[in-house]
Amino acid sequence: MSEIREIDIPVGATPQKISQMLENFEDVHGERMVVQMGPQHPATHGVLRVELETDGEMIMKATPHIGYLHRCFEKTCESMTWQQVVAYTDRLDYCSSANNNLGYVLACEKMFGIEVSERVQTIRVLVSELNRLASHFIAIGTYGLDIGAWTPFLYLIQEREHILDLFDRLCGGRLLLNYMRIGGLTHDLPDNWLKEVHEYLSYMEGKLDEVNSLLSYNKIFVERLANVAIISEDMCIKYGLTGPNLRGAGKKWDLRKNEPYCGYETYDFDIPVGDGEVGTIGDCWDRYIVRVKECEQSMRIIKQATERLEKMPGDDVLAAIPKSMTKVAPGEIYFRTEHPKGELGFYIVSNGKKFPWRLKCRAPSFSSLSVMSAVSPGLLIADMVALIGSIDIVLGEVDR
Amino acid sequence: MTIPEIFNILQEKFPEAELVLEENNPDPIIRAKCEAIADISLLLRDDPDFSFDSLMCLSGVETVEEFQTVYHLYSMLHNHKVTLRAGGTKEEELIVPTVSHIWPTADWHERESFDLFGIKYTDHPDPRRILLPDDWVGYPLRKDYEPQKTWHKIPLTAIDYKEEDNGDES
Amino acid sequence: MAGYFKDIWLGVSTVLIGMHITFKHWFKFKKAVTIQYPHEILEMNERTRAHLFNVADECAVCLQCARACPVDIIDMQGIRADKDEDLGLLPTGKPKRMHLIKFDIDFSKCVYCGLCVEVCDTKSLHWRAPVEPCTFTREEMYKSFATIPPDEVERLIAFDAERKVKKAEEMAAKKAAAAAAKAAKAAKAKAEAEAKPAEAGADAPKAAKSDVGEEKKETPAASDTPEKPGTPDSPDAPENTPKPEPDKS
Amino acid sequence: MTWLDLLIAVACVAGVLGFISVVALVAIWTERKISAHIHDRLGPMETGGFHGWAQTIADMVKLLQKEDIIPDAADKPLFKLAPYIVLSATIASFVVLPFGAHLIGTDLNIGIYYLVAISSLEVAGILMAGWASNNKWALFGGMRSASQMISFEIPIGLSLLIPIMIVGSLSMQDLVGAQAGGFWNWGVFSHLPFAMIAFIVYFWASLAEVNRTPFDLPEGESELVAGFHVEYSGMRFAMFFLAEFANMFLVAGVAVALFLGGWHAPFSFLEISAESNVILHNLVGFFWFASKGMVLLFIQQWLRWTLPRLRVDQLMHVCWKIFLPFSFVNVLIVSLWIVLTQS
Repeated sequence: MSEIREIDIPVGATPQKISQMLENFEDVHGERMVVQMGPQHPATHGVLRVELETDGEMIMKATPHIGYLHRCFEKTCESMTWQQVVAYTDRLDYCSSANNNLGYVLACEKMFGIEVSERVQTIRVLVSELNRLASHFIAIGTYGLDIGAWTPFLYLIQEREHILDLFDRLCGGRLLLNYMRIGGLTHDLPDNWLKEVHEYLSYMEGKLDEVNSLLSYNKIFVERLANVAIISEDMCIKYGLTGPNLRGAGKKWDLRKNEPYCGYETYDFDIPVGDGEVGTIGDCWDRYIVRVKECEQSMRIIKQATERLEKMPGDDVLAAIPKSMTKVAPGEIYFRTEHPKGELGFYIVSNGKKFPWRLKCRAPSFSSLSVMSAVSPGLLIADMVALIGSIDIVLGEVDR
Repeated sequence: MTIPEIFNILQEKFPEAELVLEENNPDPIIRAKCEAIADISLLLRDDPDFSFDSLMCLSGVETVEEFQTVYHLYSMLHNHKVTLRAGGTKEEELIVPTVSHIWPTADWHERESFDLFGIKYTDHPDPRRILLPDDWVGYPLRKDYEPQKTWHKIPLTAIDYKEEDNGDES
Repeated sequence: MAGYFKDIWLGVSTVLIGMHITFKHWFKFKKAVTIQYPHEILEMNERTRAHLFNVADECAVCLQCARACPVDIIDMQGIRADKDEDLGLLPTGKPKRMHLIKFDIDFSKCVYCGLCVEVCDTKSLHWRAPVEPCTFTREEMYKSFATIPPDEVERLIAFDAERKVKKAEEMAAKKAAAAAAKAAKAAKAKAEAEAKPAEAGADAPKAAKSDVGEEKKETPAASDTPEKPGTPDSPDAPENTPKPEPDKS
Repeated sequence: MTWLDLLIAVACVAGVLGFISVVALVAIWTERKISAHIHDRLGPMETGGFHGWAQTIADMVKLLQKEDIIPDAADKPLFKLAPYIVLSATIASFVVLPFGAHLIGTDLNIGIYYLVAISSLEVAGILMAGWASNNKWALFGGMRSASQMISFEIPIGLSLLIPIMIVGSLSMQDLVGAQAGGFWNWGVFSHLPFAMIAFIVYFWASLAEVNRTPFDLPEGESELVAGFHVEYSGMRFAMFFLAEFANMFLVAGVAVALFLGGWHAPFSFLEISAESNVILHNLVGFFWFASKGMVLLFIQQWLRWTLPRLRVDQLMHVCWKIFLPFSFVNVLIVSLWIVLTQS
């Protein structure tokens, strides 16, 4: 170990450079140890296995192995009707099912040329932003858990629980909503639901500050994350990292602004980006803090959406749902939406029958995870935990 | 830049690539010969007019006649998109040159497409299965796929617990 | 050196801030957010997807739910009532025409998506407490909602079989009649040989076809198992697009 | 040696053992309750009626009954031995802890020195457990634990030197006796602020010594699954568990004895003099000692449920670059102070 300490790894060195530097020391240290991190490991957020080649605690090479949760979503969908698939998209990223629903439903609507009313769109925006909030709470909370802080996790779970209660009132599901349909929604809003959303927003005021002072700006937490596992903007784009991971690297990129759908262009919100406040741009802390800041922006959108809905006259949310989908337009389409984890794309091929011919889900976590083996050389095992948490993967989506 | 414009430029640069523009689709698709895909991709990424710096999605598709690989490209710089398609008949294996050296994200997507469709990617740095176990037989997303009965003595067909006790697994 | 002391100061101060926050939470003893589960039970919301329940008397046995189910767990069987049998009215106001002799749900496979409840016109299939579907054996996960006693079921099945035989006989008779008619026609045509040979040829298949169509209409009512919606070899299976019910609230 | 001596010795051992178990059980219960209330929940509420007080007892009974699994490839003798070493080091350290004026196993004249030396034995047990499990995570845990404990021994030793220098004795009772008569006489308030700094350094370093957050790297569950005791189950795991919580009280007890007045009350009128009633005097002393220890225990747990965990290199940074310089400067200044005031 003593020789290893002498390598002065410069801040911001590319992983390639680090691995080169490490290669030179290989002979000195001789044998490497292979450690299997996962599939049953608390920090891998599910059933991910990472094969680590380590020298002491320093990682020389990391190979992620996925597929432990593979259930062939794409094959299953080929024997489901267009509307039934919605129930399956819930289970991709089980932390943000409304956003999955939205991605699929919008892709189908664009393909079949179905127009939905403004009210339906606003409700969709409201529900998916609430779910984004819930998903980010999980991401932030479990990240604290990875770093060793238990309490913020349970505080955030507590706030998330209120959102799930709202969902329960809305559509009966808490985690897996199955709320959207091609052309509409399953239920209209219940009585007083918008008022409850307003109450929730006022309840949440100041709660994120508490999380910030308890966790985000805690010296130990900052030390653990600053300058660790830097993923530059260029690398993010190359490896297909999107969403908060890309924004954490300093790129102002959000599909809600850049390729607006569902009328997102009419909402007033900002895109938070990582600015290297405590370390280098694109380190773990930046990716983390972007999520915290996004929560505030989501709350702004929710507030605007509720205000609009209160003014809007009620109409039938089921009106545009096609009565029969046995014969649809053939063709293929790729449509992407901004998911809490990144860019969720659905590539749909239809041959005009009642089942999708081919449905490919471009899962954000899948691409995000592929960057791991490029970033990890030179990290310590504890940093590896920080890296996995910071790119915020959900294995249900990686393995599909 | 619109897709027909891109198509015209590409056709000039790659006359032997058998480029076809499929227009009967919501978004037009440029179809190319398999062998030319890597060269076209390299040009699309590096040419400053195109600069398709991100590969949004890479998917294998099986149509009635053929296997295909479909590339959805996007340029963050110019905000334009293009879809490429490489296809080959079902009689022989579809072999496509890898683009993982051009967009590293293609690495895993190509592995997935190999895993589920059996499309081979030449020069791929890590041509293993990704989602399924290494010793799996068959390519599940093919339409004529027949699942194995057992895998390492694990029964792969659903067991109806009402009808029979889950006693023997042989 | 200044950085060194600043780091120490930051470390100490942020630790103290964190301790202050956790202490505040620790101190407000009574406000636990969790509930003591077996003693207090949360109330279900109106739309909560908790446990499926089917009221046999209100079920129209339309098989919509079985078709909508993405995991194919509703095992359902109905027998058409006799013509003059009175089974009461359905909640939709129409008379009930089918005996529900089997309605099993395998809850071990249920994904709680709610598609079956959405397509139910009569609202006989609905969500209901309790929310704890745990059992000790897998067999207990099968819940049966048909209320007809077994001997009655046997009688109905026998009755249905009898009816089928009768129908088949009728059909055979019809077919024979048709065949006879066809033969007669053919004979007639032969007799008129030169007049219009094409017309007779086109007529006969038409008659046969209409017979087949009638038989097909009958089958879904008495079919043993609902058609799996996913089977690709049934291209003209009835449409099973879930039709969500508008919310009445 | 007479029969009486033997009897007293046996009673002492039984008393210490019983006390350790009771302290550990209470500490585990308070840990659960404190964490629960910090998280806005209630924690165990069912077992035993009042706020689940019997939960830890039930857990202990459960752990005793559980199957003792030894991995096939483990180094079996070492694997079996390790928990005993850890637990016996802890128990042996309790012998010199002064719970009251006469409530002490034996008042060695090198008491504190003995305590520091014996409690270091624990490292051997943990290293043994990590190595013998034949599990890489356990090995990581054992190695981390060894490096961490040995490093933090130094700031601990240097901080403990301060009260020793001030009092001029290594005997625990002498150290406690010098702090009699109100809280302003306590070790932590003498030679302000240097003894205070020594106390703070000691308290933080002792957290590392007993593997508590933010220094719980040897068993950091999100990194090393469970660290050195990942392969242990049942009774042997219970021993580690017991030793850990007993150790928490041990380091708190040392802090109380050396810095916080030991078994003396904060105000002298709250004590009962030994002349009037020896038994009552001891009991009151025990009460004060235990309650001060419990307060420190509470702070340890409070910290655990507040802070994240450090990384290995940062841990060493904290030890060698922050605690050590501070302790050295502290020792230097206090010794100068003592030399100058005495001469």
